[in-house]
Amino acid sequence: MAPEYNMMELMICVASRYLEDGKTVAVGTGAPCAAAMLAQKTNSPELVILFEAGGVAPQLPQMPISVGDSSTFYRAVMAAGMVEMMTTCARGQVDYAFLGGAQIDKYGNINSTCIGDYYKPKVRFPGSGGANDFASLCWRTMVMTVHEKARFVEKCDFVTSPGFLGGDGGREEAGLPQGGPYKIITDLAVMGFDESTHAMQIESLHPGVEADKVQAETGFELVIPAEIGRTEPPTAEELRILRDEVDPGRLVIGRA
Amino acid sequence: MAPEYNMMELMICVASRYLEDGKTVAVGTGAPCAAAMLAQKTNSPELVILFEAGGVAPQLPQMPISVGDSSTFYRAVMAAGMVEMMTTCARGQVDYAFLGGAQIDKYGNINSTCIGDYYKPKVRFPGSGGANDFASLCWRTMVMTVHEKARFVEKCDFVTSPGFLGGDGGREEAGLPQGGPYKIITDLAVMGFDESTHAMQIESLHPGVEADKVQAETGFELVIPAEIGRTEPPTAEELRILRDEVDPGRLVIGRA
Amino acid sequence: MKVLDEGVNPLFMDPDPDKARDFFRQKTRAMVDKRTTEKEAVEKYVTDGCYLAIGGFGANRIPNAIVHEIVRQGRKNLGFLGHTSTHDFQVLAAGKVFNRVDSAYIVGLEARGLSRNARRYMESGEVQVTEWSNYALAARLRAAAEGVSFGLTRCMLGTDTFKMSAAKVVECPFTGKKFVAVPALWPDVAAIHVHEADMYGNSVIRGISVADLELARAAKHLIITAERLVNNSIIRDDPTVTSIPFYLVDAVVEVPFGSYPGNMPYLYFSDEEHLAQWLKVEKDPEEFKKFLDHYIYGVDSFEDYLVRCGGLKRMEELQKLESFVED
Amino acid sequence: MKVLDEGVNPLFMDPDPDKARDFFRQKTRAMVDKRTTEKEAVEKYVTDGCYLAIGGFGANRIPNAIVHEIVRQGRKNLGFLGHTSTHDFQVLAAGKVFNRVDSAYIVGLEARGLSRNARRYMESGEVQVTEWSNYALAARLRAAAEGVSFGLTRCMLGTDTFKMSAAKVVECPFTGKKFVAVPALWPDVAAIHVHEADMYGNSVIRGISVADLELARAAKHLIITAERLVNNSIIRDDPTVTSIPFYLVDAVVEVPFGSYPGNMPYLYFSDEEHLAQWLKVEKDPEEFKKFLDHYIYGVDSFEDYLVRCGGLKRMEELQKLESFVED
Repeated sequence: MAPEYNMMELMICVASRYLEDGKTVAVGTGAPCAAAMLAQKTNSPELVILFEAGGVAPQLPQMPISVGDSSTFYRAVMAAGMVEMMTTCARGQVDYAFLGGAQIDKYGNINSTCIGDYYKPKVRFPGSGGANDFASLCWRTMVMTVHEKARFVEKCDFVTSPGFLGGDGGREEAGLPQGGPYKIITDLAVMGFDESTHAMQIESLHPGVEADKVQAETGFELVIPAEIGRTEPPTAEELRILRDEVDPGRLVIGRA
Repeated sequence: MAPEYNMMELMICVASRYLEDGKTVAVGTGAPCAAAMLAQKTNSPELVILFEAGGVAPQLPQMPISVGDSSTFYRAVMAAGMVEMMTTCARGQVDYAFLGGAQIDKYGNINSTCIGDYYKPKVRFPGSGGANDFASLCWRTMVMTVHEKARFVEKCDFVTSPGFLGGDGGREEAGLPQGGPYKIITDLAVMGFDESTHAMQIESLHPGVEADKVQAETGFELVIPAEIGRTEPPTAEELRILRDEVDPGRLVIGRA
Repeated sequence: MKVLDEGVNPLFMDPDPDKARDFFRQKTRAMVDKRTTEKEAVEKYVTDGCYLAIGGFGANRIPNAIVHEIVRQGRKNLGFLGHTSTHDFQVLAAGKVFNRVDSAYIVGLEARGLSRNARRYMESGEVQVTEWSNYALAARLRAAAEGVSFGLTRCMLGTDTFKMSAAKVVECPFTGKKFVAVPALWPDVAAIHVHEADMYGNSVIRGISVADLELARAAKHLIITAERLVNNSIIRDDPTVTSIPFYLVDAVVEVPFGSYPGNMPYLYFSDEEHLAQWLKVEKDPEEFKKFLDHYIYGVDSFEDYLVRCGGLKRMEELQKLESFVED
Repeated sequence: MKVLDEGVNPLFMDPDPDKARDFFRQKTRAMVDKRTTEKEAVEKYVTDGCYLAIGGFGANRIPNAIVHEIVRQGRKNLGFLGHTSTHDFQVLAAGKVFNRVDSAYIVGLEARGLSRNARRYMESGEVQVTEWSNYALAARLRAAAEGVSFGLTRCMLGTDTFKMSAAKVVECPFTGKKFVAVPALWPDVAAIHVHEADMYGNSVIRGISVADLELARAAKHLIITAERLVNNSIIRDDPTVTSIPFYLVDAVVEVPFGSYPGNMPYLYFSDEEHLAQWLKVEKDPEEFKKFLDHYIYGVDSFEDYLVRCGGLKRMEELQKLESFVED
């Protein structure tokens, strides 16, 4: 019998599989951190976890509350600083980074600054933090988010962090280095980006979800390839490790 | 009876008096280092000694052989790096630096790169090292050297480090920050620079030396003010400290 | 230098390196006793209208005694460097001490949520904001620390973050590629919390340094709060670990548990209960006012605040949490 | 970007950050065992024609086992980063391994004098030189480490050092002031000597770092020689002091007394007698040839060289000198 799991567990397990061994990943708190930790304990033992405030390859004793708290460099190999981490991205030595935000558009541009007019915002959010830096400088940026129409928008109220900007050639024209969004993992599906247009496309549908449901929850037209994969659900082994070793306090997976 | 001293002792004592208390001085090996150490033990107990490779305020156990050897950060308050030291100069936090070279011209420009044509040098010297950086970025650069015609030249074969460049306005035009040569201390006299033209002028003559002798050993026309000071010879106390505490091994003062 | 594009928001501080040089020329390099109290340090160096920066990372290694004192003394019209700020921003916003912010990360507390009060203040129109990314702000400080008028990065290109910044896009004279030029930033005053300092200001930070090494070098005035003061001979025993030298420092204040309720690496973890209380009481402005009176305005010192937060007993619990020893 | 002035000498290395990014993308980030010998490290990473940089400061904390090995293996046509180089330059010049040099400080040994042999080689016309200052070269490495194509400084302005460089003068887009733009430099390979490293390359330097933190981050390949290898758990006990992380490193070689005859802070002082011997024998090319045969070409390893220099007895004398204890 297939094991039961919640949506947060699914997203974390799916995300972890995309993190290749021997690569570096800059993570935030919560689900991205859990995904990276799970990857280390499954497919990618040599995955290197980095935190923007300076922690390099820690032996995480618990889920961090802040990307700068003590756990992020607990028994790390180096406790550096923000310039060190961001220039490591700039040199091309950081493979993955996880981003979050209030809005994302069809080219993977992200808004974490404000809703409404910039000068008279309806809601003010934190802003870029390190997100714009990661989105500009890492090879592959990833997002884990719930899938809802208000979040997947035709046009962000404010582009805080770059995806592919206006689409094909957008990054090049702006002067950004090669890189950009890689996978968007939601509670409904995994989205990637069309190789030529760089528009968001469905890559695999989670168990029980069909493409029209995903499109219905998306505020712009998704590219829907003729053949769409089906997301492999979490294995019993993944769930065991996630629940027993990665997040025994259920701080992240309990939030589903 | 006035104490006896050699020319190296005279130059060191004279140089030490120009180093004000509570200021920073970047020193090299040899006489400049001895002058700074002497100043700390006489007029400027709060003078801070810096070395270009990273040593900050060491308790020098002996005369350094290299500006990067262990003694330059022995019981220092910080062991940093070259970027740290040079950017401290750039920010305007280093008051004095000592320079050396094969040639110096009337505006205090210095050559430590080559004699003869650059591409076919008769003699190749080390080049700038940190000298250009200090000369560009410190407030007041100083030179201690023997006074001879081949060294005090109308035009340097190669301007390695900037003095006042072409004279008044030279640094400003080039884009250099305020600063420039302050005192040139030789075995004959102390030279400063005319406030308006920035040409080298005699400020004080060492005991027993007259202006025509200095001019005769100089390859360009010195500014000779109507009234020239007379260099105060080393005091017995200065000599005692220099010989007993600063350079008991006579590594520097034995070279006269 | 040809400018290809530029941000539209105001640049709050002059990026002229020669003006900064003139300032630093006058600042003493004497190694003298700089010990003082948080009260005196704030009175002297954090003046109305000045531009302030806070070290650490929001609720990690923050100089919270200085932050509280600024609010308690009722400073107004400050400029603020909103880089990696969370709880510090929340406290300063509660005091409404600033009216202009260079912002990379504000109003949030990372995984803990958003500060309603800070958001209200930022949505009120009372505060001018210019946008940046965390690295862009670190690069601005680094440029100042290097004594040049601008720094370079490829961040912010192509985004509204750039558009709402005061940066410019320039072309590399060697490769023709585009870079964002960010103007150097010399804050009038910064406060940084460290593990150990001597009376002259030589300071040791253990663990990550965030952007504090750049900040310490960029700030015109620097207030150091330290968990403990050590003899200068302790500093000289291991100069490799000194990361802030005395000549950058104006004031040294010994404040044990000075990052509370923030985390202090190797010493104590953050007080998540107290931080949650902040977020909770902000829902009701009346309740929040009472809360501020109780914890900030109504106490004489940071030490009194610690007592009201549970004193030594609570601190010992947080020390235990920081050991990461399994129960 | 308007160029107001530019140096006339050749730029030996491409300052394109995207080419560097493409290289670094391929370099593994796995924490794997990188231990090897100096022989294998030089064979693999220091290839004919490549651009080489040496860490330390001339005769202080230099990776001399690698320097000797490069000469012994007879490398040719290297580019060389002549920053803060003294004895290392002298040895490499003896082997005539380079034919182009970015120079800030070459042919000299500070207070010890000038190397006649190195001067002869530099005056021979066989070596192309481009001039810089120490800081300009450090700034070039730092720009590379930051992933941008140029760095900024006010050094070199107005001088022949600038004229004979490959730098350019540009105008600040904020202040209109002049700055020297120095092109980023990614050496093909660098060797740095450290106090401790683990098998993955995580490294600790005690005392001054000179320009090695920038160099470690700029170099495409990095060879670490270490006085001693330590277990990874030792590194993790105090991550604050790690200054070179494993992912920058390609090879780790344990070489006790690896900076000899140079100084190694806290461990041993420079062997001034041996360094004086170098300067002395260089006066006579025949004698110098014999000297090189005896100390470099005629030995199998750096360990043999140490034995020929007096072995453990001499090393113990140098250890005693380094303690700075009065006689």
